[in-house]
Amino acid sequence: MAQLTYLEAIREGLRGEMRRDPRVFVLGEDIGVYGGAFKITEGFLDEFGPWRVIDAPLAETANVGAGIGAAVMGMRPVVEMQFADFVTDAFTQVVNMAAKYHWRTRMPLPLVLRMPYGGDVKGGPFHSQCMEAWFAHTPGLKVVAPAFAEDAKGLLVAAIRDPNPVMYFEHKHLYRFRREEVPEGDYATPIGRARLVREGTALSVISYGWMLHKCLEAAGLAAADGIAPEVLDLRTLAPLDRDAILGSVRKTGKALIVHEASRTGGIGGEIAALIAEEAFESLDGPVVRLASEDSPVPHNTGLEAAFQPTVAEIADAMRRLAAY
Amino acid sequence: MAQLTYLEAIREGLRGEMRRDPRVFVLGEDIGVYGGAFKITEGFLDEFGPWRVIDAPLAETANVGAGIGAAVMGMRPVVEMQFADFVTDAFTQVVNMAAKYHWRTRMPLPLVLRMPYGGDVKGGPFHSQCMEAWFAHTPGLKVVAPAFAEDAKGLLVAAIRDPNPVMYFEHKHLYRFRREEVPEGDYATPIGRARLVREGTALSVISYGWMLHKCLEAAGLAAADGIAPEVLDLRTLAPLDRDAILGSVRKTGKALIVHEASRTGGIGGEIAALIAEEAFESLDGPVVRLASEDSPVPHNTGLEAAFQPTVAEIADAMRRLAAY
Amino acid sequence: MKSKRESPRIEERAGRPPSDRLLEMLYYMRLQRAIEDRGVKLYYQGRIPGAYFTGWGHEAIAAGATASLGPDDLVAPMHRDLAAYLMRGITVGEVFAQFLDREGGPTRGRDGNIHMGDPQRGILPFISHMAASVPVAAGMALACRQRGESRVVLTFFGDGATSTGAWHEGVNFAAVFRLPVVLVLENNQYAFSTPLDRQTAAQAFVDKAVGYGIPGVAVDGNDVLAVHEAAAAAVARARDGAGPTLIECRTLRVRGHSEADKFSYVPKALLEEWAARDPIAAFEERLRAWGVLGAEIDETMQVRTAQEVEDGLAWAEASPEPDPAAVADGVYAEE
Amino acid sequence: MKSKRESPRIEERAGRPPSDRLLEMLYYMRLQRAIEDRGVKLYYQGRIPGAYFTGWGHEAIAAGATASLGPDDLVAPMHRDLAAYLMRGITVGEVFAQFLDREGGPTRGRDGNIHMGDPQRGILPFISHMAASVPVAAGMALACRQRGESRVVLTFFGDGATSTGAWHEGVNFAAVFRLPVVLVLENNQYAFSTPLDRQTAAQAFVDKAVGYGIPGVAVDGNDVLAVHEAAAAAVARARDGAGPTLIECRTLRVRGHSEADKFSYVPKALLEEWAARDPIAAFEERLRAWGVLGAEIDETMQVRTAQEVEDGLAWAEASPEPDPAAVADGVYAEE
Ligand SMILES: Cc1ncc(C[n+]2csc(CCOP(=O)(O)OP(=O)(O)O)c2C)c(N)n1
Ligand SMILES: Cc1ncc(C[n+]2csc(CCOP(=O)(O)OP(=O)(O)O)c2C)c(N)n1
Ligand SMILES: [Mg+2]
Ligand SMILES: [Mg+2]
Repeated sequence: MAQLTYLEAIREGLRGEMRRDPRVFVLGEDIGVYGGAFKITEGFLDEFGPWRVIDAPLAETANVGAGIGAAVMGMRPVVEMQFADFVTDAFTQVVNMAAKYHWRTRMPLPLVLRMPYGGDVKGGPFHSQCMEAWFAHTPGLKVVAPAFAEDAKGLLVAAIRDPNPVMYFEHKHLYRFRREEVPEGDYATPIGRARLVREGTALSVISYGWMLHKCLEAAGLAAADGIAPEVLDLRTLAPLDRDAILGSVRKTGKALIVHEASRTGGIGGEIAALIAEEAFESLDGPVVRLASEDSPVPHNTGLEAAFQPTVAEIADAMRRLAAY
Repeated sequence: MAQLTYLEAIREGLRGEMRRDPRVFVLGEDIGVYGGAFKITEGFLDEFGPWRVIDAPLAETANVGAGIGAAVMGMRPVVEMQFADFVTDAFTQVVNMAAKYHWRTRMPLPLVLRMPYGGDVKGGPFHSQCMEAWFAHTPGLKVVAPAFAEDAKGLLVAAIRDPNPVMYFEHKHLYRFRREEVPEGDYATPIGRARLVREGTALSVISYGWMLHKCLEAAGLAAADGIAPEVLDLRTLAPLDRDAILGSVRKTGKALIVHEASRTGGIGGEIAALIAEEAFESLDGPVVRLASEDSPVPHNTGLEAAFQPTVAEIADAMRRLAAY
Repeated sequence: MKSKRESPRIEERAGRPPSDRLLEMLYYMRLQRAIEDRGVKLYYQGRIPGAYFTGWGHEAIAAGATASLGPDDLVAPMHRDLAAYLMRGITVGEVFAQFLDREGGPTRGRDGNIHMGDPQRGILPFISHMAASVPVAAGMALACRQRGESRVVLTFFGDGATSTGAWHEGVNFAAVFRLPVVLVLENNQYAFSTPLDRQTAAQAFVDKAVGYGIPGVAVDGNDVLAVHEAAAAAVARARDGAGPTLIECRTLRVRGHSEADKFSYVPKALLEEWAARDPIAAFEERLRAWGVLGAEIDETMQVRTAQEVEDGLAWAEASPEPDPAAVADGVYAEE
Repeated sequence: MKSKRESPRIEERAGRPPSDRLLEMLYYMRLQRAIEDRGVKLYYQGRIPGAYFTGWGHEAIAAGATASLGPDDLVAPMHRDLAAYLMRGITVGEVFAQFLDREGGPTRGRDGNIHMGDPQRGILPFISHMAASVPVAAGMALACRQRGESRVVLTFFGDGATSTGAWHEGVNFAAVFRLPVVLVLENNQYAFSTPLDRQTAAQAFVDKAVGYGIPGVAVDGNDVLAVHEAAAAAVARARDGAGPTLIECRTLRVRGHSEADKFSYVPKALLEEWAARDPIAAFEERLRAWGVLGAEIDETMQVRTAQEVEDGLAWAEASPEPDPAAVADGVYAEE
């Protein structure tokens, strides 16, 4: 076990796959000489050379399209969006070219898009967005969003080995959040499986990414009041781990869903709908969602704090739902 | 009252606004000389001239961006996507430039995007998509999707007069579906208000667009078995008419949500979540969703029929839920 | 539009391609025409679901350019290039099965008309979004470059497609990395109903090449040998590592955009001018003059073409409808 | 990169702009520099949240081009053009309030750093997605054209931005409709860490103009009068209905992409070469030589500039933080 940050875990997973498999390469803006806006690929250019670490033009459609073309030819490209927000410039390539490729041809399309996303980096409306729900509503794409360094490495490895296009959402706030135990060497975290992070009986708290950590903190506060929340880290958003979600809710009878993306139309709706349809008979209370406001992400620190669910709000929701 | 098709109602609403307000103009591919791929703007070029009926290059980012720029200057552009599917080429302009404009500037952005969407036109995966959920998850956009000719006209008029960007989803299958009564002259259907199409007590059926008509047909079948479904036409998908949805479900205690978009991540999730959170105490049964498969839209007629919810499936779901 | 450099007329040309290559090009031009004519009949019989597009008059571009490729090269064609699909191994039966939405088509009824391809045969299936194949073609070439393979990617697009951001980004990417891509513009003077002056204010599309730092050449798109010569040079250049070339092939779309389009917006005189310049008839005449297309060879080829069409259609009709129970299958590849 | 047509050096020029215009340009160049220098201090004091960008060395482009506009004209600037915002009416106080995320900034703390603007003062606020303003600028010009107003839209973008589809589609749209748009490329030789050879294989960006059928001119971006002359000609041309012009202004980004960037990837020699060509110092020297910038005027201007910066900062510091309770407000305009 090594003590790594989430960022270092991503780097280690990526470098490990590039060493293991010559078909794996990275392409993106400022990822070579500069080592990436967040320095994830620092040192890669020297180790792997300019044809496996490709400094690309400022052109997301070209860069994603080129990744798709290389994947068509059997390579295993990892294309970096400098910020997830810029994927909107490549939307056709992602949702129409890549997502529908296997369905039309029955051939694999092993493409990974690295999506640095989320707030609390004073990025404002164009450098903080959480748009995972767009892609979870696009059949043919897989969507992962690790919360822990161990999964950040394991899910990236799994994404690279997956024969389908995978949207890998890496949370910028978690990059240097803290050091965690990360297994050495070569392992993959299975895509499509949630992780039970905290066992409990009072209610099921379902989250992912940065908010998962807020949920754990809130669970600690609730526990102090004698409430035992169960906390589930989804890890994968498409396909959802239906069994884990339903299993937990059938056990606790209550569900609190928390995400950073704006509330309306977010993944939380899909999860709540799943519960309301498949676990209805086990429900002892309303399915509650906490999410960010239905607005763009504000730049001002005070506004952004008000924009997102806080630990206190999450803890209150736990108390209210437990008491229901 | 005139007897018009849905297509004629759109044309009448658009022409009426262009006659009423010189700031209103249309821009898109093949909409002038040709009158539009679906002939909605037939005759407009002769009546309004080339600076109000603009045959544009094959360039959705340019066309939507130009619409935004004109709206910034106080014009009221209506930009046509030849098929809604092609909006992915303009995604940045829609979700980042247009959607966030008022929030950043406090100035209006009166832009309408006409989105011919949906299946049953043998269009296959790139000419049949239902992507309304992407935009309903984008704060700053309004999303409407009329099912009836009267609303097709009234909602287009309302969208043109609205100071915000409005995604106007017009269903291709409904264009020539049938003739309906459409009020003459100048009226607007309020954005954000659902329409109770059929009163009932057994369950609330919530739908929109083409599927709404399938739901009405299915309700007829269910009624023959003595079941009285209530059918709600959402008409607007963002903002949702929470009161109408919750009011109906609180009355009937049961909800069936039907849409043509793929199930996972669709608007149905948001509606089910709303119900499971706000109407939980009134629920006498699971919140059921019927939607298309989680796959691209197939071209083959038999495959597409299997892809979408059928009237029989909807009627069965009504019976099962009523009997629950 | 005035062309930057008209390619020399055939008579002035020293050498010319070997006879078998000449006949191969003619054969595929005729085969595209024969399949599409049959397709039009089927369409008007209501047997082809959805829209039906032909490359009527564009056969010289597809055949002339594709004939310049080697066995391991790759293509990313569009919707007027049936000959390109055929020359790279799609069978006539598969084409009709695709038209008829049958299981035997390359997309097995999932997608329609000419939205097909087969990566295993080196043919990228295009999507409807115009020019979306261009950056993907660049990526295919990138993979060849990364692996040190000397393969070339030939891609086709229309005049309207040049207005898209995808086209610009894809061409620029290929140019920046000097990738082995050959860019064939099928300038048929219309994008659906939209004339050239609504796509560009440039004197000629070929003028765009300089802005990407690549060579550009304009040729008569109805002269299969002019197209072939330009493509062969571009392919050689790409294979040498010198990067992409833009080839503007000028023609006219002498039918509707799709068979549903009555194209009354195209001036009669323009239609007559180009109808008189049918690429197949012109090539046949030339081959006869050269003694390459003797009566017997001609006869045999025509019989074969007709037979292929009938056999292919029969094969397609025998192909089953896709199984509705399998509608949700194949969205994801299994590990 | 060799330029297509270097603009004539000032000495050779017959006339020159009137002295008050010359001093106005100098004033705004100095004001941009003074604000940004103060901003850098604030940034290193940790008082500016998020990223901080400067237009250090780009002042001649913003000031020279913007000075060519009339009162009713419009601008769509980017992130190195502070002088353009100032010349079109954004106050120094508003700029600092924007930097400090205060309610008094044009985005009232919603967006940060130079992501600002004010449509009521004819300034389009840019979004982060590079070149997304270009098609919007075309649309603003379209509205002017539709209403028969003789207004011109001036838009700025970087060398990296030219690689985007948005840039291509926007420039092409403006060219096709001959819209009154002036396209100013700030070629500062880098896009973040990415050098020019990764953005284009063209000899010069100005070569792209011909592909859109518009004139292109390349000028020394550190020579404010060269920029101004080219922009004035392009504005006049646009106002006459002759359509857009591409102006490539060549400079170097002599600081980091943002203040967080140590830009070790830029060769020292290149930095020194351009540091020696500071646009403000060069302009001052010239104006002194012409006797336009006497000691007294100079002194007064410097005092005024310094005062404006201190007053503006004080105003911004007095501006309240946005009210967190209002976080969800203003997403939609009310009917
Ligand atoms: C991005 C996009 N927008 C609109 C369309 C609708 N459409 C299909 S073909 C076509 C015209 C294409 O013209 P061109 O590129 O010149 O090819 P041609 O059909 O003339 O061969 C249009 C507008 C599309 N397919 N893709
Ligand atoms: C579409 C898009 N992709 C990536 C980025 C991240 N990014 C911000 S500025 C920048 C470099 C811009 O370079 P250039 O256009 O030359 O302008 P400069 O900063 O050099 O003035 C990049 C890559 C972005 N803002 N937009
Ligand atoms: Mg064309
Ligand atoms: Mg630059």
